[in-house]
Amino acid sequence: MLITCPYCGPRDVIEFTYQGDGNRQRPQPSSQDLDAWNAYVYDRLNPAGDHNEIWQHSGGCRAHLRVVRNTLTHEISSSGFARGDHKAAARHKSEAKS
Amino acid sequence: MAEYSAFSLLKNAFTGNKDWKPAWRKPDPKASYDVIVIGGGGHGLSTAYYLAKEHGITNVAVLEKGWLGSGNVGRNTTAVRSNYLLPSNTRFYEHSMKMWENLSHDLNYNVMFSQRGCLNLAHTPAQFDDYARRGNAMRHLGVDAELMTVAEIKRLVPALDVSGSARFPILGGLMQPRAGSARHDAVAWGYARGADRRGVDIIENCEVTGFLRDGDRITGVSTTRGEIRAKKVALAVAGSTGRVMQLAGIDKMPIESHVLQAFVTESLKPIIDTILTFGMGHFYISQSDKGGLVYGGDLDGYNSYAQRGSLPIVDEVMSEMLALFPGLARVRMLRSWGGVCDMTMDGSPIITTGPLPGMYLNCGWCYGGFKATPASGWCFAWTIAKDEPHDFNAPFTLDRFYRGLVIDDKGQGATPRLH
Amino acid sequence: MSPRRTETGGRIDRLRTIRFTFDGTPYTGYAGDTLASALLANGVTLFGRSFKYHRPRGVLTAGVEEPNALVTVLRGEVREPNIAATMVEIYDGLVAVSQNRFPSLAWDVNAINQLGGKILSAGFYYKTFMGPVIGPLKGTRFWMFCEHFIRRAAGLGRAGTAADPERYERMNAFCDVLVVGSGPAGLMAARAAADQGQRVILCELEPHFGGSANWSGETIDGTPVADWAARAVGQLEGHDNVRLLPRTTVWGYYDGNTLAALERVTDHKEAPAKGEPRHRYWAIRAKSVVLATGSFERPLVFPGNDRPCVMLAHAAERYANEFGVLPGDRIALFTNNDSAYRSALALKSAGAAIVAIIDVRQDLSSEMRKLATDAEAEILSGHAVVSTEGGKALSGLKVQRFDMVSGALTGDARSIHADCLLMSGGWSPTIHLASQAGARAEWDAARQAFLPPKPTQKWVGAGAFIGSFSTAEAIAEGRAAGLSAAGATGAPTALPVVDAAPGDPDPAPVFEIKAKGKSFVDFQHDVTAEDVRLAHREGFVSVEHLKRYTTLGMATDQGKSSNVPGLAIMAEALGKPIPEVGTTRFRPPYSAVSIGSLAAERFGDLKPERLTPMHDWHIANGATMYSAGLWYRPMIYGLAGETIEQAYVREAKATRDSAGIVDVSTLGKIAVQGPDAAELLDRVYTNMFSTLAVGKARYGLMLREDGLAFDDGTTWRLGEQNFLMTTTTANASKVMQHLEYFLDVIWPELKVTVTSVTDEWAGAAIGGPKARAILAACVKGTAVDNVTLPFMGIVHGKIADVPVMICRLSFSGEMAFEVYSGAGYGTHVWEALIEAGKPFGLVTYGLEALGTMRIEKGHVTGAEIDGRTTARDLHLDWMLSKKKPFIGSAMMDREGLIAPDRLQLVGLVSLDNRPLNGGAHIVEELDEANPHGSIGHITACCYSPALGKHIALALVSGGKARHGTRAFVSDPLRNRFGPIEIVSNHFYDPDGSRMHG
Amino acid sequence: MVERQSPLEPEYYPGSHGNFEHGVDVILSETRPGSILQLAAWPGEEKRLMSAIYKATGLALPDGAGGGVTDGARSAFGFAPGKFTVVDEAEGLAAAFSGVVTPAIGTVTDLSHGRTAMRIAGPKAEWVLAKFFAIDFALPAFPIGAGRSTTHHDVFAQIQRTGADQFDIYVFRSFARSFWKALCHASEEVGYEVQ
Repeated sequence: MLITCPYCGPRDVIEFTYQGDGNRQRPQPSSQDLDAWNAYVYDRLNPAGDHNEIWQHSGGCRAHLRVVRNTLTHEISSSGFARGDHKAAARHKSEAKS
Repeated sequence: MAEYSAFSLLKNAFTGNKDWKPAWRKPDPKASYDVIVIGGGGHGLSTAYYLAKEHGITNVAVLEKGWLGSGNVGRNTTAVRSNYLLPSNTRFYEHSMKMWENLSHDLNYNVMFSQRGCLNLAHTPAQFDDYARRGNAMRHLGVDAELMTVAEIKRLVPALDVSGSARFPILGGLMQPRAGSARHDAVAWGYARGADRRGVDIIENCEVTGFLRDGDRITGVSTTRGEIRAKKVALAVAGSTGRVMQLAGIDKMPIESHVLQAFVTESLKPIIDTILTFGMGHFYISQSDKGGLVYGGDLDGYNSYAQRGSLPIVDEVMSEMLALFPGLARVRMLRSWGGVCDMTMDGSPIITTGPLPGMYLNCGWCYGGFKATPASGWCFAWTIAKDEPHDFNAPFTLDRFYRGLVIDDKGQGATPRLH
Repeated sequence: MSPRRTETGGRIDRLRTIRFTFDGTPYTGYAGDTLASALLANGVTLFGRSFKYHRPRGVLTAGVEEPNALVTVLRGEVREPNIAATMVEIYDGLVAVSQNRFPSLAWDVNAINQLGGKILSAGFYYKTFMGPVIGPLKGTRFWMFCEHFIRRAAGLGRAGTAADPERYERMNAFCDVLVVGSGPAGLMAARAAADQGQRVILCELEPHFGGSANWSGETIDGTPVADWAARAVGQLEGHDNVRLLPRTTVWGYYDGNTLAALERVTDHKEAPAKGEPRHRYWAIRAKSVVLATGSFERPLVFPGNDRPCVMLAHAAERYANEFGVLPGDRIALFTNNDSAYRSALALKSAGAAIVAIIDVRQDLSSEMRKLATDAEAEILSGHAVVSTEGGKALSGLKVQRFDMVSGALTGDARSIHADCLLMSGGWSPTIHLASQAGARAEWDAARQAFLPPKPTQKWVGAGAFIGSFSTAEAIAEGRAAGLSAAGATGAPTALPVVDAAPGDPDPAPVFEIKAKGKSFVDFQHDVTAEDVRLAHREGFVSVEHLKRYTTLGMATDQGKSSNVPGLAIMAEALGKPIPEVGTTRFRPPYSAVSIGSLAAERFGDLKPERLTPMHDWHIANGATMYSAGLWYRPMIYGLAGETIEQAYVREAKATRDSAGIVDVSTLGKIAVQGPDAAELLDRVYTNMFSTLAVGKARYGLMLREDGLAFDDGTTWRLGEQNFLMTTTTANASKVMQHLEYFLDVIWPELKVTVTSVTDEWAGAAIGGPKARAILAACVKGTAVDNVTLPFMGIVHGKIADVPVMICRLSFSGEMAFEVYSGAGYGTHVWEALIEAGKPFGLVTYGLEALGTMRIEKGHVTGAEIDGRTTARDLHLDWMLSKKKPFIGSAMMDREGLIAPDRLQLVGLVSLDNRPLNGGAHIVEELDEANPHGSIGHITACCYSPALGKHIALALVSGGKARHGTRAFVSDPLRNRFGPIEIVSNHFYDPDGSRMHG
Repeated sequence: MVERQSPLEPEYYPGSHGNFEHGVDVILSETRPGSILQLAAWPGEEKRLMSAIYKATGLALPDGAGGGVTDGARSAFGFAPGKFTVVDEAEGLAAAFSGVVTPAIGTVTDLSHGRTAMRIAGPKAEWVLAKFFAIDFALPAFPIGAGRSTTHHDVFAQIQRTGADQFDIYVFRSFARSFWKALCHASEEVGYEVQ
C-alpha cells in the first residue's frame, strides 16, 4: 500500500503509523461529560467502505495525515495534512483562551 | 446419521464410500425460529450446538452469508491455550480448554486437538518476570504452567537458536503443557454436524441484509433468502461485527476491524513439536500434522474488511522467524492469507445480552477467537437461553470500557491495533 | 551418450558437461539443463513419491507447476527441501536427493498405504482416531498417540537446522511499467513501453527470456521464434531505461501496485561471488503493470494418469525443443484440444515415434488430421485412455471408444504399446497475480478456463494470460498492452508475421474419463476423482470446502494444473456449471518463496543495536551488558569471581557509602520549544509546569486519555520557551508520538516544536554522599553548592574543557546529579568524572544496582506503570493537579479506576530471609499443594544492602490498607513459598533527607 | 579543543573491501560536520525562516517540499513541513542563528552531536541505498540538493543528494554504528572503499 504524504509524496505503508478513526471528536479539555469522553476514547466508526482516518508519517516527515481509504479495497481516495482541519483548530483555540 | 468410527470407515470402504451422507443438511429457511444465530463460523455453530444440547432449544437457525466456516475459524493458526494474565480471561479460556479436551468425543468428530504445549520465549529478565507473573497467576487458578530453562527449551525444539550470540538471546520460557493446536475446519464441520443432528437448521449463502424491528426490539432479520422472524437474534459475526451492527443502526462500537495474516510453509518432516512465541517481536509458530509450518505475527495495523494482507508484515514475520530459526532460511513460504479480526479496546471479547432488546452479542475476539470456540458458544448459549450471563462471561460486557473495568491483558489501553 | 538425448537441438551447451548427483548416483548433463531435463536425458523415470499413498511418480511438467518431481538440494549441511527438479539449473557439484521415501526412492515401505486406498479416502481423519471415551486413553491421549505416527509419516522434505551461511537482500525498485513474463507478449510490451521512454522492468521466472518462443518451434518473419526473441532481448538490453530480471518470479501483487518478486541470483552457481546475495527480494512499486504470464496446460483425469512417463504434452515438447531430450521413444498423446498436435509434430521431428493420438473428440479438423499425418501418428478420434500400465516407468496403455457427450466408454479396450504418454486437457491462463490484485476470475465457456477479471489495480493483460493462445495474438496484444501501460497510443505499425501450426484454442469440455482405477486430480496430495465425489456426497460442495476437505490444490504446486479439473468434476456431480461451484481467489505467493529472501537484509540482523556514547568504555571496563529494548546498558561491572548479586550489592552499597556513577544516556529526551511550550506541558502532565522557573527541573507524570498512568520523568526548563523533557527509556518513542499527535491533530494552534534529542546528550548520573565533592573537584565555571545548585536546580559549566549541563535530581535517593554533555564528548566527560571520583571511592554501577536503589526508595518504573495502574494505585495522586484539566483527567475517576480493591503499590519484606522472585504472587493463606487466592504479585525485588533484607515492590489488592500485615509469597513455578510483611513502598530514607542534603 | 568521538570508530576500516577486485563502485565515509541544526518555522513563517537561513549561511533554499542546496561546506534541505536541516563543516552554527530566528519565526534545535553523517558516493550508490530505503533514488525523482526523510525499520534517516551519485545520510547517533555496519555489508557486493 502506498500513502501519498502531501510533503514527501507517495510512500510505502511501512513508513506510517495508523492512528485510527479520524471522526472522533475530543471534548473540550475541561468537559465533564463522561459519555462524550467515553465515546471519544472507546467508540470507533468502523465502516466497510470509505473511512476517514489519521495516519502519521512516522518514518518520514512525521506529519499526521487525514486519509480517506476504502476498507474493502484499500484504495485511497484522498490524503492531506491533518492539521489542515482549521475548524477544529479554531474551536480549540477559542477554548484555550477562555 | 451414522456414527463416525474406524469401523464405519472400514464398512464404507467395502461399499466404495458410496453410503456416506452429508455432514449437515442444506435446508431452506423457515418463516420463524426461537433463535437465529447470525454467523456460521465456529462461534455461531457452537452456540447453536450448545443451545440444542445444553438448553434443549432446537428451533434454531444459523445463517451464514457464504460457505460455512468461511470466516476466521478457517483462517487462524489453530492455537488453543489458556495462558492469560488476568483472571477473567484465564477462567474463561480454561473453561474452553477443558471443553477442548473432550471435544472430539462430544462431537463424534475428530477435531485433532493435540496438546503439544505452548511455549512463550523470554529474552530479558524483565520479560522473564512478566511470564513468571503470568504463569503464577495461572497456577493460582488451577491452570497448568511451568517455567523452562534454556537447556530444556533446546531439548524440546532443537532447531531453535538458543546461543548467547543471538540478537535477543533466549533466557527461558513459560510453557503451558496442556495447550495445543487443532484442525480448524474440523471444528466448524464437527459443530455443524452436531448441531444439525440435534435439529438446528444451518443455512448457507444467506446474508443478513437488515433487522426486523418492533420499536426498539429486534424481531427477526431480512436476508438474501427472505425475511426470517425469531424471538431472539444472536450475533456471532466476529470480523464483520461493524457491518452487521450498522444494519441495526449502531455505527459506533469499541471495535476496529483489522487484518491478521497467517502463513504456511511447504510440508516438512517434523521439526517443531510445540507452539512457540517470540518475546522480542510478534511471532508464533507451530507445525501442522501435514508438515507445514503454520505461523503469523502482528496485525497489518489498519482498519480493513478485505482479507488481504500487506507486504511489510510479511517481511517482519519472516525476519522474526529466522531470528529464532536461522536454519529455516531455505524453507519456503507456500501460502498466505488474511482474516479480519474484531479488535476491541482492551483485547478481550464481548459476550452479552443486548445492546438492543431481542439482540445478543458475541464479538470482539481480537485474534484469539479460535481457542475460545467451545466456551464462547457455551457461554453465549447460556446467555441467550437464560437472558443473563454465566459467571464465565459476566466480565465481558459492552459497558466495561466506559466504567473503567477493562480487561487489558497487554496493558496497551484503548489502542486496538496494539492488542 | 545419454540414452534419451537427441543428436542436435535445444539451447543447451553441448560443449560444457556438468557433473552432479541424484540420490548419490553421479550423472552428467549439459550447461543449460534443468535437473529434470538432465535426469530424463539419463533415462531416469522415477523422481519422487506422492504425499499420501507414496506412489511412484515421474516428472509431469517442465516448469514451476511441477507437483511430482520434488527434490532436496544439499549444499554441505545446508538443505533446501521441496524444490521442483524442473526449476533446478544444474551446476558442477550439484547434490540432489529425493524425499518422502524410506529406505529408497525405488523401494518405499510407505507405499503400503496404497492398499488402504478406500479407507484413506478424503476426510478419513475426521471420522476416526478418537479413541475411547473412558479409561487412560480418554481425552486427547489416543489421538495424540496415533498422531505421533501420522506426523512422522507425513511431511515431504526435511529442513535443516544448520544456519544458512548465505545472504539475502532486498531491493526497493520503482518503475513506470513492470512487465511480468517474457514470452512474445511480454517482450513486445516491454519494447513498446521502453520505446516511449518509460522506466521498464521485465521479470522472467525462468533462466531465459522468451517463454514459449524458446520451444514452440514457430517462425516470425521467417526466422525461428527463439532467434526473434533473442534479438528482442538484445534490443532491450541496449536501453538504459530497462531492467531485465531473469530467474525472477513475481509472486505477489499487493495494494498500491506494489509487487513482490524473488530473484534467484546464485542458485544456479557453484558458489556466490563475494557479497553476492543468494536471493534478491524485489519490492517493486510500478505505476502500471503488464501481465503476460502465459498459461498452464492441464492434465486429463483418467485411471493411471499419475504413472511415471505420463507427462503434459507441451512439457515433452519443451524437453525436446529446448533441452534436446526425448521423454520416450514410443510416444502416445491423449488430448481434448488441438495444441497436442503441434507437440506431436515437434516430438516426431526430434526423433520420437508417435504411436497414437487419442482424442476425445469424434470430429477433428482437416488441419489436425494433416498434422497427425505429418507426425506419422495414428489418430484415435472419439477415444479415451482408460488405463496405463507399468511400474516405475510406463509400458503401455489401454484405450476405448468414448462418447464426449455422455461420457460413456464402449467397445473393447485396445492396448497400445508406448513408453511415454502425453496428455493435454486444455489450458488455464496464469491469472494468479490478477486475482491477488483483488478481483474474481471469470469463467469462459469457450476456452473452458478462468480468464482474468477486470483490473482493480493498474494493470493490463496480454497473450495467453487473457486467453489468446496464439503467438500472433500475443505479439499484437503485447505491443498494445505496453503502449497502454505507458499511457501512449502508438501509431499503427506492421506487426511481425508469425508462421505457426494451426489450431483451435477451444478444447472439448472433457476433464475426466470415468473408468475403473484411481484417477488423480491433485497428483502430489493424491486427491482422486472419487475423493472429489465423496466430498460432494458429504456436502462439501463449495470450492473452499472441496479444497479443505480433500486438500485439493493445497500441495506445493498450489493446484496450478489441478484446480480446474477438480472444479469440473465437482460441477458435474452437482449438475451445475463450473462457475457456480465457485472460483478460488489466489493469494500470495504465486509460487513458494524462500523465507530467507523475505527476511532479506534482516536475516542475521533482526534489529539494530542502539549504543550509548560510553558503550565502548563499559565493554572495556568489564561491564556485563543487558539488552533493554534496542539499547544495550551495563547490568553490572563485575569483579573477578563475583556473582551478579555480589556485584550489584557492592555497587549499591558503595554508592550509598561514597558515590556511584551510572550511564543514563538512554533516557528519552525531547526538546520542547516555542511560545506555547509551557502550555503544552501543562496539558500533557498531570502537574503544573508553567510555574516552573527557568533553571529548574520538575518531576512529571503523564496519563493516557483513558486515565491510566502512562509515563514519568523530569522536565527541565532551560529557557522561557525551551524545555528539556526526559522520559523513561522504554517509552521514549511512545511519548514523542503522543506529543506529536496532540500538537498536530488536536491542538494545532499551539506553537511548539518537539524534537527527539535523546542522542544529542550523553548522560551520567552521579550520586552518593561524595557526589557533590566529586563534581566540585572537576566542574569549572560554576559552583555546585547547595545555594547555586539546590535540589532540582540546573547549572551550566565545563568538565575537562567540555560544556556540561548539570541537574541535581535523584533516582537513587542519594544526593545526586545528572551531568549532560554533547554525545560526542560523552566518554571524555565520563572519564573525567571517574578520574575526579577516584579519591572519593566512586564506583560505576549498572542497572541491577540502579534497580536495587530505586526499590529501596520505592520509585516506580515500567514494571509498576504497566498500562493497568492508575496514579492512585502508585500513590502518585499528589501529582494530580486540581487547577487545570490534563490528558486523562476527565477519565481517571471512573468507578473501575477508583475501586478500593484495585492492585496498589506496596513494599514487601521477606520474613524468612530468603530471596524473593519477580512475578511471584502474594496470598493471604498459603496452600503449596493447591495454590489459590492470589491478592497480587511482585513487580521487582532485590537484596537491599541498605536494609540488610530481601525486599520487593508489589502490586497488591487494597494494598495500602494492608501495611503492617503479614501475608505469604506463593511462587509455585519456582517452588518458593514463605512469609512476608506488607509495608510502605518507601523503604529507605522516606523523608528524603539524604537527597535533599 | 576536545575532539568529538565518532560512534563509528571501532567499525571504521579505511581501505577497499568486499568484491573490490572487480572495481570499487561506492565510496563510504563519515563526513563529521561540526554543526547539524534543525530549524522549524511556525505555519506561515516558512519564507521568513528560509531567508533567515540565507542570512546566516548564504544558502538560498529553493521552494518546494524537500528542496535543498549545498555549497560543499554548508548544506540545507527541507525534511518536513516548515522544517529544515542545516549543516556546516564548522562548529558553532547555532550561534549564527541566535537573534536571526526569533520566537515569532520558529525554533532552532542543535543536533550536532545527536546525528551522525555518512556519505555514499559512486556509480552504485543508488543501488546500495535502494537495499535499505523504500524511496526512489533515481535522479529525476530525487534531484541534487534535495532532502528526504525516510526509515529503514528502526533507523530513521534524512538523506540529501549532494551530487549526481553522492548522498549524505543523517542517522541518530545511537544507531549510527549499526547502520554503518549494515551499509558496509550491503556494499560488499559492489566493492567499496572506506575513506
